[in-house]
Amino acid sequence: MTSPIKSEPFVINIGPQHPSTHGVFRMKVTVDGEQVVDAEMVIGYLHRSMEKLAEERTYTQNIPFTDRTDYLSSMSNNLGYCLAVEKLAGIDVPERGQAIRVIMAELQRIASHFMALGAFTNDTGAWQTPVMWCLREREKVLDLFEMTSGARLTCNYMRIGGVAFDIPKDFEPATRKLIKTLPGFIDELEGLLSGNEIFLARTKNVAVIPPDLAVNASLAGPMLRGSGIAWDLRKADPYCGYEKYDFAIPIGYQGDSYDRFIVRVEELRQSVKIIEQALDGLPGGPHSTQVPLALRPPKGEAYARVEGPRGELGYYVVSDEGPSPYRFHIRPPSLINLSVLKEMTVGGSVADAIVALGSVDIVVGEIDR
Amino acid sequence: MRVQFLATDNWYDLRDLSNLSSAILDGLDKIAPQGVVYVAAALIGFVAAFLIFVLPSQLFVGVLGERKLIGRIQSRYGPNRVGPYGVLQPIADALKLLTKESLTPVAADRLVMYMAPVLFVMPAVLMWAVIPFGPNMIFADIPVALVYFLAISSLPVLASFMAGWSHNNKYSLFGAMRIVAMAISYEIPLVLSLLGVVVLTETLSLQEMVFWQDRFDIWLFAVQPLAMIIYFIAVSAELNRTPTDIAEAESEIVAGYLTEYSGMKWGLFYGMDIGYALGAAAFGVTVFFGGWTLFGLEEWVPAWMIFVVKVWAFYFLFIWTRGTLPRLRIDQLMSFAWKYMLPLALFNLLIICTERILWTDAFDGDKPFIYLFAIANIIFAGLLILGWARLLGYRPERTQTRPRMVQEAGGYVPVAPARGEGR
Amino acid sequence: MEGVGVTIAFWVLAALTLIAAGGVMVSRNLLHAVLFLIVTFIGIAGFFVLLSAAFLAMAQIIIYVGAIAVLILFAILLTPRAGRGNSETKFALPATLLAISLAAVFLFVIHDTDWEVVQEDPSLAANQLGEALVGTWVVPFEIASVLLTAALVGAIMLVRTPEEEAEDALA
Amino acid sequence: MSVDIEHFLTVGALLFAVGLMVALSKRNAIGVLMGVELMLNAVNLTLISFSRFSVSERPITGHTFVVFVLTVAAAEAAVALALAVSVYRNRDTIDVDQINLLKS
Repeated sequence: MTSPIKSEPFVINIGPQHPSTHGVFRMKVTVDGEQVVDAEMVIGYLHRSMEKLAEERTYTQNIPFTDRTDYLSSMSNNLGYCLAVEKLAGIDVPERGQAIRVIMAELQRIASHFMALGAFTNDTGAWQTPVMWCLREREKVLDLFEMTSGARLTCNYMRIGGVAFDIPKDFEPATRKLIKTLPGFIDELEGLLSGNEIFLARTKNVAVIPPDLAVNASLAGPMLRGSGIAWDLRKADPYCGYEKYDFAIPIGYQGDSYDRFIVRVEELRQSVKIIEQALDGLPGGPHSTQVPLALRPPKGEAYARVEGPRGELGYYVVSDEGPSPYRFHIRPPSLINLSVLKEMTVGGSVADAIVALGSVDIVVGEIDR
Repeated sequence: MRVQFLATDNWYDLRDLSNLSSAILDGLDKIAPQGVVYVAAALIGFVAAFLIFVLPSQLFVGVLGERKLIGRIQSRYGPNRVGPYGVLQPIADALKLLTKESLTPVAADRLVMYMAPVLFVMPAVLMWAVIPFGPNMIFADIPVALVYFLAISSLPVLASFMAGWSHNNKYSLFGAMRIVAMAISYEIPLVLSLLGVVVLTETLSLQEMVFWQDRFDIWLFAVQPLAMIIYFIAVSAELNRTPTDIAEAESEIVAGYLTEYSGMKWGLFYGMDIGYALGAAAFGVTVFFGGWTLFGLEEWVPAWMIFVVKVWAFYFLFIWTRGTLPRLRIDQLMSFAWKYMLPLALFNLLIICTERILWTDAFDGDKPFIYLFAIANIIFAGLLILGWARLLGYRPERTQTRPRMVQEAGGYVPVAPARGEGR
Repeated sequence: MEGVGVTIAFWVLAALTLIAAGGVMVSRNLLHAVLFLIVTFIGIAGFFVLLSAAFLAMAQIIIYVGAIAVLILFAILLTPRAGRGNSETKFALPATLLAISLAAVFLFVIHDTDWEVVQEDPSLAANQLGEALVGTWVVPFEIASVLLTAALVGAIMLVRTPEEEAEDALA
Repeated sequence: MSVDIEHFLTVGALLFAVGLMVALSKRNAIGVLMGVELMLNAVNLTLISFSRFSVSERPITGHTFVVFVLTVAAAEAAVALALAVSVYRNRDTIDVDQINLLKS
């Protein structure tokens, strides 16, 4: 005859100012004791209205915007935008330019995944040790970017029709040295974490996304592959000559945080393989075609998509024959991956909600644009 | 058998500081009025124990050593800006905390919030009364030293709860609830594991335990490895250090029960956390690692030096786990304490009692059989830990740690049924 | 029990305990009442040390301060809407009168009879207590453990939620 | 300057009186429980003072009784608080005056 437990659920603000929300992202969690009853996502703290600003600038001036939306993978964003404009204006990119673009995109994936793995282990409580190791390796990749494009984070390296400048002489030996040491470190990182009982206990069966939910919520990237769906744009819709390289797609078993972790670790190894093959077969010739500064593509629209570190990164550009795009839209993989946050966190504890958020690997700059 | 070999009466023999103190006290006794000697003895004891050993090791091992070692674990240098190799960093920290303003939220319960750090510091100092630093260098050799230590170590839990409760802030309420629930459930395995030690050494006084280990030339962690492991895990849960630092889990509930504290109030909590860790390390060394004895070396090297180095070595275990392990969830910690640690502690007690009876009746207490029991216990410990884990359905070989590789992009790839489902 | 130290200690502890007990009665906030209760428990533990029952003093701190006080704090946390005031019912006055008259009777009895007292300290050690518990008092000792288990099961049964009951009915 | 049994028994009696007052006059069920705990502690104190001062060949019995009182107090506190929580769940209050279902 005892009535149902009437303990008071109260709302906790895992708010914009919180050590593990990967940026200014707020999650209003209604909690009953230790269990999460309801989770509501509040975004927009980093909205800079990039898509509106892009309509006043010429096509080439928009490239720096793409660096600053997802500040952890600026090369992939540049690539996406340039592909969209090239499809719109019908410009084709020389062989060498495409190969350099592939190398840069894969290097960017390695750097971004290191950041993601480190931040995720921070959320499970391995305080700072794996993230420091990952960032140490990420620094080596950023040095390569600085060597070629002059900037570490927002590289602004790609241009419409190819890349801004050719790769310097000592880029190749530095990259080969990096490729030799990386697999050793990746095995060490995997040995430290994926066999660790406490890490397993904290991430196995946490925030499980069944395959049908993953497909219906149009997730992408490691989130989708974690649930066991073998979908990778580099294989499904190859661009920049990805069909020439042979690499495999890692997929998880049941779509929990642990699967997403091991998928990202395996993707690091595959990226190293791609870079190696791209470096070996690096063709000669020009690194980009000449494109008039005030490019006026014909009337029409184009959508190009790239397999970014967080998933399908799409650029939709509409032109009305003016110097600047009529409409400029970015498909943000982080925001769409985050749409399943409610299904992931409800039912678990507060600690699981943080781990779930970490496993999605969001970048708030991309969510709010 | 009181160890008298060190009580030479020339005061400069620093191997045992009690020569020096007894010389001073006898001199004082002749000239000073009747009660003064007690006060002087207490002061000398405090200066010797606290200022020479506890405060410096708290500052330099706890603050500086820990941050430098954790830095090394994370392939970076620890603090090296303040003073040569960062040696003055603890002093800089203390000054910073002293000068920082300690805020009090408007809706906070002012009295309780002010009392909590005081109540948190008091047991940290009281804890050092029963720890033997040398043969005669013990502040208060009371016959119930072990139970005294357990009583004192249950007080800071209340102080943390008061701190968490008085902030009137959601995160700190979470921290307070978590720390109380966990500390209570980890106190029972702690008491039971120490009970095994008491059964074997027939005494509650720590000094007697050190003499017992000296007499039988074996350290108690060899005779009771299971009790040692349970003690270490339970104590690291009491002090809420990783992997059980859920009370102030930075990534989940910001700083747990310390969220609203700033300035020296937070400094007291931070300093005394290290004090308790050192206290638990000192207690663990005295009970399990032979206190100040090192198989005869203590006749040449001063006993308290051996003890200090051992405490720092034990403290390194805390630093090591803090640097490498992630954090467990509160419900996993609870089930681990009740379903895993408690039964193992009871088994350990059962084994030790049978060995005790066997030892006194069948072998009438002579030395070599202790080594026999030690080997048997180590084997038992291994079997018990693995066997009990498998009993609770822990099948490590079932978890796939590598993803499946697919060459072509396509739809959902169903999971091949694994060979018999794990837990 | 002569000696300056013992006397000072006694009067300090007596003042501490009785003031804290008064605090439990008077304080307006239920949580402050619990904190005063904890100070009373520590005062009582101090008395035990004075009466050379050191083991029981430590047991008192572990059980009362470490467990029962925390139990009470948890009960307060689990009943948030039940008000944190420490107010009295309408029986406050009769209760006080009853308490005062009872105390008067006790005090008269204490100070009237001349107790047959032994002065020197019987110095009871923990192992004597252990032998007594499992020696002459072994039956009540076992019954106490049965009582504790019964209380444990009873407490759990009382606070089980309907979902847990339904869940167990299925299992 | 000596302390003998009357002093300890006086403190015990006063503590018992305060405990009784708290137990009888508090509105909140947890307040009543606190009063009961105070009374049990007063009894403990009296037992130990008799065990220390009394003339008997086995003074340890005082201690054993205190151990039993401790276990009973712990068990009683657990059950009383469980009762308070379950009453709270049904009546949303643990105010002793309002829990009067049996009254006519």
